[in-house]
Amino acid sequence: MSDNLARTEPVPFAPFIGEGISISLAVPMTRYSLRARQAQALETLLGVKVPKKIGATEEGIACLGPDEWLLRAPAGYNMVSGAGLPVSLVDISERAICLVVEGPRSAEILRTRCPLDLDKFATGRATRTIFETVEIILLRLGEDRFHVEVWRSFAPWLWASLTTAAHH
Amino acid sequence: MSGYRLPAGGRVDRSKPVTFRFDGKTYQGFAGDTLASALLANGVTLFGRSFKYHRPRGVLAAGNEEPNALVSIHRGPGRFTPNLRATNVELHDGLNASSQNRWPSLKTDFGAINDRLGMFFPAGFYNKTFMWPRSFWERLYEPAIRKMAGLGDAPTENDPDTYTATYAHCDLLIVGAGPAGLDAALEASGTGKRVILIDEQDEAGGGALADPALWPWLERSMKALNAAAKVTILTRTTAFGYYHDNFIGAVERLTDHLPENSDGPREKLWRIRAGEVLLAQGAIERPLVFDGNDTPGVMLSSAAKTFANRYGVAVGKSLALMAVHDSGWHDVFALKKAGIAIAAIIDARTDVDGDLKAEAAALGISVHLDHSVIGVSGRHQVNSIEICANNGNARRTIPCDALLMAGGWTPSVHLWSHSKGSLKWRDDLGAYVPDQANENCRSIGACAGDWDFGKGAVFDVLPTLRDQARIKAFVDFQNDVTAKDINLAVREGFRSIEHIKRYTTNGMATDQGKTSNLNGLQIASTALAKAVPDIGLTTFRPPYTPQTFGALAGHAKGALFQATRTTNIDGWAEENGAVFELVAQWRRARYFPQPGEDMHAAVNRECRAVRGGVGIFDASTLGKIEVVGPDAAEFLNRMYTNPWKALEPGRCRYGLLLKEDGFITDDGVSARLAPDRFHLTTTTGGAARVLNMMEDYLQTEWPDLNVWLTSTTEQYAVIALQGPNARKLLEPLVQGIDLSPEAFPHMTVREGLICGVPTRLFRVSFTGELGFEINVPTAYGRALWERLMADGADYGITPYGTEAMHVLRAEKGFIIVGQDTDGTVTPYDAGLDWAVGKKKPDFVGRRSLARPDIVAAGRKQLVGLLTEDPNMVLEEGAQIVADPKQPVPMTMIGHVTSSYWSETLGRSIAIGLVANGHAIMGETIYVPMPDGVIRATVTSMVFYDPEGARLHV
Amino acid sequence: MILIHCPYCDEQRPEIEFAYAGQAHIARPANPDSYSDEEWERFLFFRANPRGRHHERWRHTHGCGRFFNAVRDTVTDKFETTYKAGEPRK
Amino acid sequence: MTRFSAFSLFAKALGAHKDWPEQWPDAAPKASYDAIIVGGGGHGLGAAYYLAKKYGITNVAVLEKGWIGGGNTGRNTTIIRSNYLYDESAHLYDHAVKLWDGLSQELNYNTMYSKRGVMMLAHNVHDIQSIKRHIHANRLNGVDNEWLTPQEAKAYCPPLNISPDARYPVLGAALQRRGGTARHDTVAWGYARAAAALGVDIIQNCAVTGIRRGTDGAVEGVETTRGYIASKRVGVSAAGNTSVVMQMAGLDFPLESYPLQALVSEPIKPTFPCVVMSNTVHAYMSQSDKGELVIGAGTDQYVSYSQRGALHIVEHTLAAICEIFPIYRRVRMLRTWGGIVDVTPDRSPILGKTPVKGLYVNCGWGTGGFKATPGAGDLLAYTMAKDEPHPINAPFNLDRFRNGRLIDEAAAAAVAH
Repeated sequence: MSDNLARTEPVPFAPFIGEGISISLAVPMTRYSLRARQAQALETLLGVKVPKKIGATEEGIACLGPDEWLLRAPAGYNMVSGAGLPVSLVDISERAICLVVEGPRSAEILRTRCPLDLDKFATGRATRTIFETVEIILLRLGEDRFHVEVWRSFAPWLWASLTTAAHH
Repeated sequence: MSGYRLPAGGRVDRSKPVTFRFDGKTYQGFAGDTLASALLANGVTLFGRSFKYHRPRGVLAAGNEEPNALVSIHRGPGRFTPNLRATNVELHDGLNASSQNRWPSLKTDFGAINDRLGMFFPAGFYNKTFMWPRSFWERLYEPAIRKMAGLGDAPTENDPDTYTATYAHCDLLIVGAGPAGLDAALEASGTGKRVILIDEQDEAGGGALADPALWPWLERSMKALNAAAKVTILTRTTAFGYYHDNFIGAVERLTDHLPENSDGPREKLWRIRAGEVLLAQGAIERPLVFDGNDTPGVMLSSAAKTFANRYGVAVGKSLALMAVHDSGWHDVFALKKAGIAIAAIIDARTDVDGDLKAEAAALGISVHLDHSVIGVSGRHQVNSIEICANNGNARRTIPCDALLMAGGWTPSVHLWSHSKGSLKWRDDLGAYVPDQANENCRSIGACAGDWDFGKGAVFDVLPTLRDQARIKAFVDFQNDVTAKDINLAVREGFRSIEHIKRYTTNGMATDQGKTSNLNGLQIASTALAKAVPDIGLTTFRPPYTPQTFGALAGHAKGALFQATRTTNIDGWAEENGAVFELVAQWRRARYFPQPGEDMHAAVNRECRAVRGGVGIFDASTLGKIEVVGPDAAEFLNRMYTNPWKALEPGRCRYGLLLKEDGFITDDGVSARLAPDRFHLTTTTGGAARVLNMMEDYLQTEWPDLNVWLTSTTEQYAVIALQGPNARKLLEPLVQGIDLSPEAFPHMTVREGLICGVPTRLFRVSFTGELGFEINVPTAYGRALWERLMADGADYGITPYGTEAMHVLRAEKGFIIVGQDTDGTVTPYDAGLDWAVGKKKPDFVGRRSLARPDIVAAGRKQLVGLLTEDPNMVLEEGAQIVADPKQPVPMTMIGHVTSSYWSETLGRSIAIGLVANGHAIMGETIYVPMPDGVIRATVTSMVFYDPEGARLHV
Repeated sequence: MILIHCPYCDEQRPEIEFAYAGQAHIARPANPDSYSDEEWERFLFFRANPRGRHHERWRHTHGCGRFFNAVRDTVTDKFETTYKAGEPRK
Repeated sequence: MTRFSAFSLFAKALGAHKDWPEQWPDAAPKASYDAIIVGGGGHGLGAAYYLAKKYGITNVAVLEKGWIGGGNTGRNTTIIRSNYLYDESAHLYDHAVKLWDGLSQELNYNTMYSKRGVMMLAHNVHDIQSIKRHIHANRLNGVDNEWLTPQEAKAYCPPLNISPDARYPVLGAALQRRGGTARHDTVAWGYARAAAALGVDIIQNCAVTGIRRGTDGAVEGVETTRGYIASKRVGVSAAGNTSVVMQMAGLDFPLESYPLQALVSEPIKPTFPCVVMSNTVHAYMSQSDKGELVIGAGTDQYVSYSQRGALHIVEHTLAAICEIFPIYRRVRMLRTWGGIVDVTPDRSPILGKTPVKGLYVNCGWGTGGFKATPGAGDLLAYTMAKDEPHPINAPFNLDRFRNGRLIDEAAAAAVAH
C-alpha cells in the first residue's frame, strides 16, 4: 500500500512450530464488514454469491449474523461504493489479524479456551465466538486447519495463550 | 507396631521398592502404595491430630472420605501443600510428608490439653463466653482462638507450578470407573457415541481393585475400552462439580504422583459439556458411633479389605469387627482368607443370615450377636475392646489391635445433588438415594442404592452402659463432633439439620461430611423424635473433594490472566522509556521521562512543547464506531443530546451521550464523512459499552432504521499532532488535502494520503492548540509515528503521554467523562447546556432531565477552582466545604475532580463538582486537609485562551 | 455455564458468548414527555423479578450480535423458549 | 434466659451440659401481633429485638419460611465496614458499625466481631482518585479510613503481591481499621435469643403466602402456611424474596435478584490478617477464625432464585485471588455456595415506608447487607414504631427513584459493597 511506511504486526512473523501444530500470522488481506437486511442486496451490489445461513462461508464471505457478513479477500481488493443504498460497507482490513492454526492438534489446542464443540463445527464454517475472555472469529478451512481472526490489541495475548496451550 | 505387609497379594509392585519420609523418619513402601497403605505396612498407627481436641488419630478409610489422616507434602521451594489425605497420596521415591496440627510432635502434642478440658468446650461454646471483660476480646481471646485455628500450615512462597485447562464435549460422560461405570462404558463403546470415563484413582476399577476375583474381568474390560474409538478415559481426575445443562467441572492431577518436579502443568481443569451423564460414584461406608470410636486402629471394614486386597497390607495382627451390616462379615471373611487373624465378629443385630454364621463358623471366627462395643482401650493404637450384650449383660474384653466398623453404606449422591436432582429417603438403607433427575442424568450402581453388599440395620448410636452425655462417641472425626454435641444442639433448640450442622460444625470438615452427615441426621432424628426426612438434608455443593485454587484459575496466570491491550505504537513507547498506566484494558504511555526527570518535570516539559512547538500523542485507544446507512443522522440525533441532521459532510461535532436516567455516560468528537456515513469516537473505556448501548437501541427500539454500526477502534492507529508547528510538520507528508486554515478549519475532517497511506485526517484539538488527529490503517501507525518524530525534530517535536494530555485539556476546561463526571452528573451540572438540543423533542435521557431532583436548585456543578496559594496543588478527591470551622461530621458541598500544576499558567488549577457552583463564581470555598485548610476561589473552568484564538490559526 | 439457544443462529451456544440484558418487552415510549414522573420511574426502574417464568432479553454478543427474547424459569434457570426481537411475547 | 458466661459454661459442664435450656422457644403463631417481621434473617431478627428493647413493642412475631439465618445471613462473607462515599451511606453504615461494637455484650452472645481492618486496593490511577475521594469524605464524616502506600499495605497484609510487574499492580490501598468480620450465624441466633427473652415469637417454617389489606388499603395481616395472622404493622425484610412478598400487597418494586457465590478454602494455620477487597480485579478475601480463607465472587449475570452459580465465575474469582495472593495457588477450595441478592437500580438499600399503610420494607442491600445488620434492624424497628423513618434512613426511601435523588455509590466510585 505504501512504499514509504513499513507495517508493524502485533505477533512474530516467525511461525510457532510444535508437535502436531503450527501457528502463524496470515498475510495481510482486505476485510470488509458487510451489512444489509437481505443477502440479495449485497449480491446485487457486489455481483457475487453471499451465504444466507449464519455460520456458512462462500467465496471468502462468511455470514456472521442475520444482517452481517465478513468479506476476506487478497490485499488490494477494490470494494464498490454502497453510497446512498440501505447497506453498510466498512473497511476493517486492519482491525484484526489472522492466525493460522494448523496440524493434527489444532482442534485440541483451540478447545483449551474455546467453549464450542469443534466436532460439530464442520469445515467451511465461520463464527464469532470467544476464546476465554477474548472475542475471535473462528473459521474452519479443513479438518486440521483453522483461521483465528482477532483484534490487533488482543493479538499478543492470543498468541501467548495459543502457544502456551501448544507447549502443554 | 501393628499393621504389616502381607507376604503376597495386592496390586503394588513388589519389585519396585520406594523410599519415603514421614515426620522426618525414613520408610519403605512399594510402587502402587498410597502414603496410608505404606505407613500402615510399616506398623504406623498414628497419623494426625483432630481439629479441636487434638486427639490422636489413625486412618479411618482408604479413599477420599478420610477425615483423619491429613498430611502436608514438601516438594521443594514453593511446592509445600497442606491438608492432603494420606489415603489419596500416591507413593513415590523421595516423597516427604509430615503430620499436622500438633506441637511439638505428633506423639506429644501440647494442644491435646483441649481434650482434657473438652467438657468445657462443647458445641457452640465460643458463643457463650469470651465476652468479659469486653476489652479482653480484642487483646486476648480472639488472638488465642485464631492461633488455634487451621489444620496444616499455610504456604508462604509463590507456587512455581503451572496449571492448564480445557473444554471437552461428549455424548456420554460416566463419572466413576468401578464395575457399574465400566459396564456402562463398555455398553456405549462402539455405538458411535463420544464417551468420556472419569475416575479419581490412579487406575480404573473402583471397588473391583479391592476384589482380586474381578481382576481378570477388569483387565479384559480396560483392554476393550482402551482399544475402542471415541472413548476417552481420564484417571486421577475428579469430577468435582455438576453445573447447569450437563456442564461438569473435573480436575486431572498430572504430576503430583511423579518423583521429579516437572515443567509441565501440575493439574488440568476439564470443563466438560455432556449430552448425558451417568453417575457411578459408588457408596461410602458409614462408621459406627460408640465410645472410643476414634482410637487409632478403629477403621472402616471396607478400608481394611482394600488395604489387604489392593495394597497387600494387613491393618493389624488381630482384627475385630463391629458390624450392623452384612458387608463387614464378607470383608472379614476375605481378610481371614488372606491370612489375617480375626479376633471376633460383634454384630448389634439380634440375628443375621445363616450363611454368614455358617461361614464364620467354618473359618473359626467367634461371633457375638446382639452385642456392641462399649469401649476401646489404647491411646495411640487399639489394645483391646470391651463389648457387652445389648441388654447390658456379658461384658468382656477382647484383645485386638484393630477394630473394623461396618455401619452400612451411604450412596454418593454429591454430584446428583449439585445437579439439583431430588432425593428420597430409604429407611432400609438409612440413606438418601437419587429420585427425580433435573438434568439428563442417571445414577447407576451403588450411588443409586443398588449393591450386592448384603443388608443391614441402622443404629444412630450403639447401645452403651454409660451415660450417653459423658462418652466420646464421634460423628465428625476431623471436627471433633460427638453424639452429645448433636444432642446439646437439639436441647438448645436447634431443630433443622442446617442449624445443627452450623451449631456443631458436623459435616463441615475437609471431607464435607462424607462419613458424618448420615450419622448426624440419625442422632438428630432420635433426639427430636422425628423421621429423618422431616429434619431435612444438608445440601451438597461443589466441590465434591477440595480442589486447588491453581487448577480453578487454570492458565489465567500472570500475562495470561487478562489481556493487556496495546496499540501499534506501544512498542516505540516502551523502547523510548515511557512510563505506562493502565486504562480500562489498555496500557497507555503516561509520560516519557528523560534522564533525571520525575513525572512532574517530564509532564511540564511535554506541556511546554505542545504549547510552544509541537507534541505527538498516541490516541489510538479512543473508541471508534462507523455508523453507515441512510438513517445514520437520524439515529445519532436520537442517541446524542445535540442535533446531527444538519451537520455537513466534512465537519465534526462534539457528541454527548446520556443514559436513559439522564446522567452523562460518554462523549467524543465525531465526523460526518458522507451523507450516510459517520465516524464516531468514544472514550477509551467506554468503547464497548457505547457500542452495546447503541446496538440495544437500534435493534430493540428502532429496528426500522436503516443504519448499521461497526467498531473501527482497531482499524485505525490515531496520532494526535498538537501545537503551533503541527501544520508545518504535517503539510509535506500529506497528499490530496489542503491543510490551509481556510480549506481545513477547526472541527473538520478530510480524507487523503499521508506518506502514501490512506488517512482520515481530523482537525480537532483536545489541547487548545492547533491540532490534527491522523487516522491511518493500524499496521502503519508506528512507522508513521517514527516518520513524524524524524521530520519533527526541527520543530521540537515531543512525545507526550496521558498525564500531559490531562493537564492540557484541564487548562482548557475540557472534561473527562468518568473523572470529572461520575454517573451522577447531568449535562447542566457539567456546564454543557450548549451541547443539549433544546428544540429536539426526544433523545436518550431527555425525559429524566425533567425529574424533580434534577431540576432542583443546589445540585453539584462543575466549576474551576483556583487556590489562593498558586503553588498549592489540590489533591484529587479532596472534599470541599463552605465552613471549615464546623465540627465533624462536616457538611460537604463538593469535591475536587481534577487538579494539576499548570506549567503554562505557572500556577495550580483544578476542576471540582460544587453545590450550586455556577451561581457562586468568585466565592471562596475551603478544602480541609489533615494538615490544614486550603482556600480556593470558584472560577470558570476555562483557564487558558478562553477566546479560542490559538485554535483558529 | 448455561446453554442458550440463539434464535438467530438456531444453535445452542455457551453462556459466555452472551450478555444478559434485563427484562423483556419494556418498550421505550414513543413520546417520553407524555409520561408522568411516576410512569417514567416505572419505565426506568421497576422490574418484574418473579420467582418462576421470566421474560428477559439476552444479546449474543460474541456471536451473531443480536438481542433476542427468552422465557426462563428463574427457580430452575431452565429456558422455556427463546425468540427473535420483535416477535410477540410468548 | 440463662445468662451465658464462662461461669455458666463451667457449671453446666459439671452436669455434662444436660440442663442448657432452649436458646429460643419454637413458637407457634398467635392470632394477632402488634407487629410482624417477615423474614428471619439477621436484619429481621434485629428489628424484632429493637422493637422490643428500645420501643417497648414486645408482642412481635418474626415469620421465617425456613430456618432463621438460613438466607443471606448465613451465606455471606461477613465483611463489616462503613467507609462509604456519600454522607447518607456513611451515616447508615457507620450507625451499624457503632452497634456492632458491644453487640456481643448487649446480646450476651459472642458475635466474634473481629476488627481486622478492611483494605481496598487501588490498581490504576482511576482507582487512586476514587479511593482518595472516599478517604477525604470519610475523614470529614468522622469515619476512619486511611491511605496506605503499597509497602504499607504489604506490611499490613504480608501475603499481598505488590510487584509492579503484576497484571494489576497494587498502587496503594485504603484501610478502615474498624472494619472486619463477624460470625454470621451467631448474629441471627444472638438476636433471636435476646428477642425471644423479651417476648418476641420466633416462628420458623412459616411462609407468608399473602398480605391482607383492609378497605382503606392499610395492612390488616398476613396469610401464612400456618394460618392467618393479624397485625397492622408488617415489616418485610426478605432480601432476595422481597419482590415476591411485595407482589402479595400489590406492589411492584425496583429490585432484581441475582445469584451471588462465595467459597472457602480448607482450614490452614493463620496466614491472612485482615480483609482485602479489589474492585478492579474483582475479588475479596479474609480468613475465618476456623482458618478457612473466605472468598467472595461476583454475581452471575442473570436474575435467578436457583442459588446455583456458574463455574466460570469461580474460575475468574480464584484467578483474581491468585494474582493478588500468588502464595495461595496450592491451597484448595473446600466449599462453594450461592445466595440470592436483591439489587436496586442505584445499588443502595430501600429502608422505610411503602405506599401501603402499615407495610414497611428493608431490602435492596445487594451484596453488602451483612455489615448493616444491627443498623438495619434498629432503623426498621424505629420506622415501624414511629411510622416515620429515622433521619438516617430517610434518604433511603422509595421516592428517590421517581425524583432522581439516587444514592449511587457504584456509579460514583466503581466500588462494590
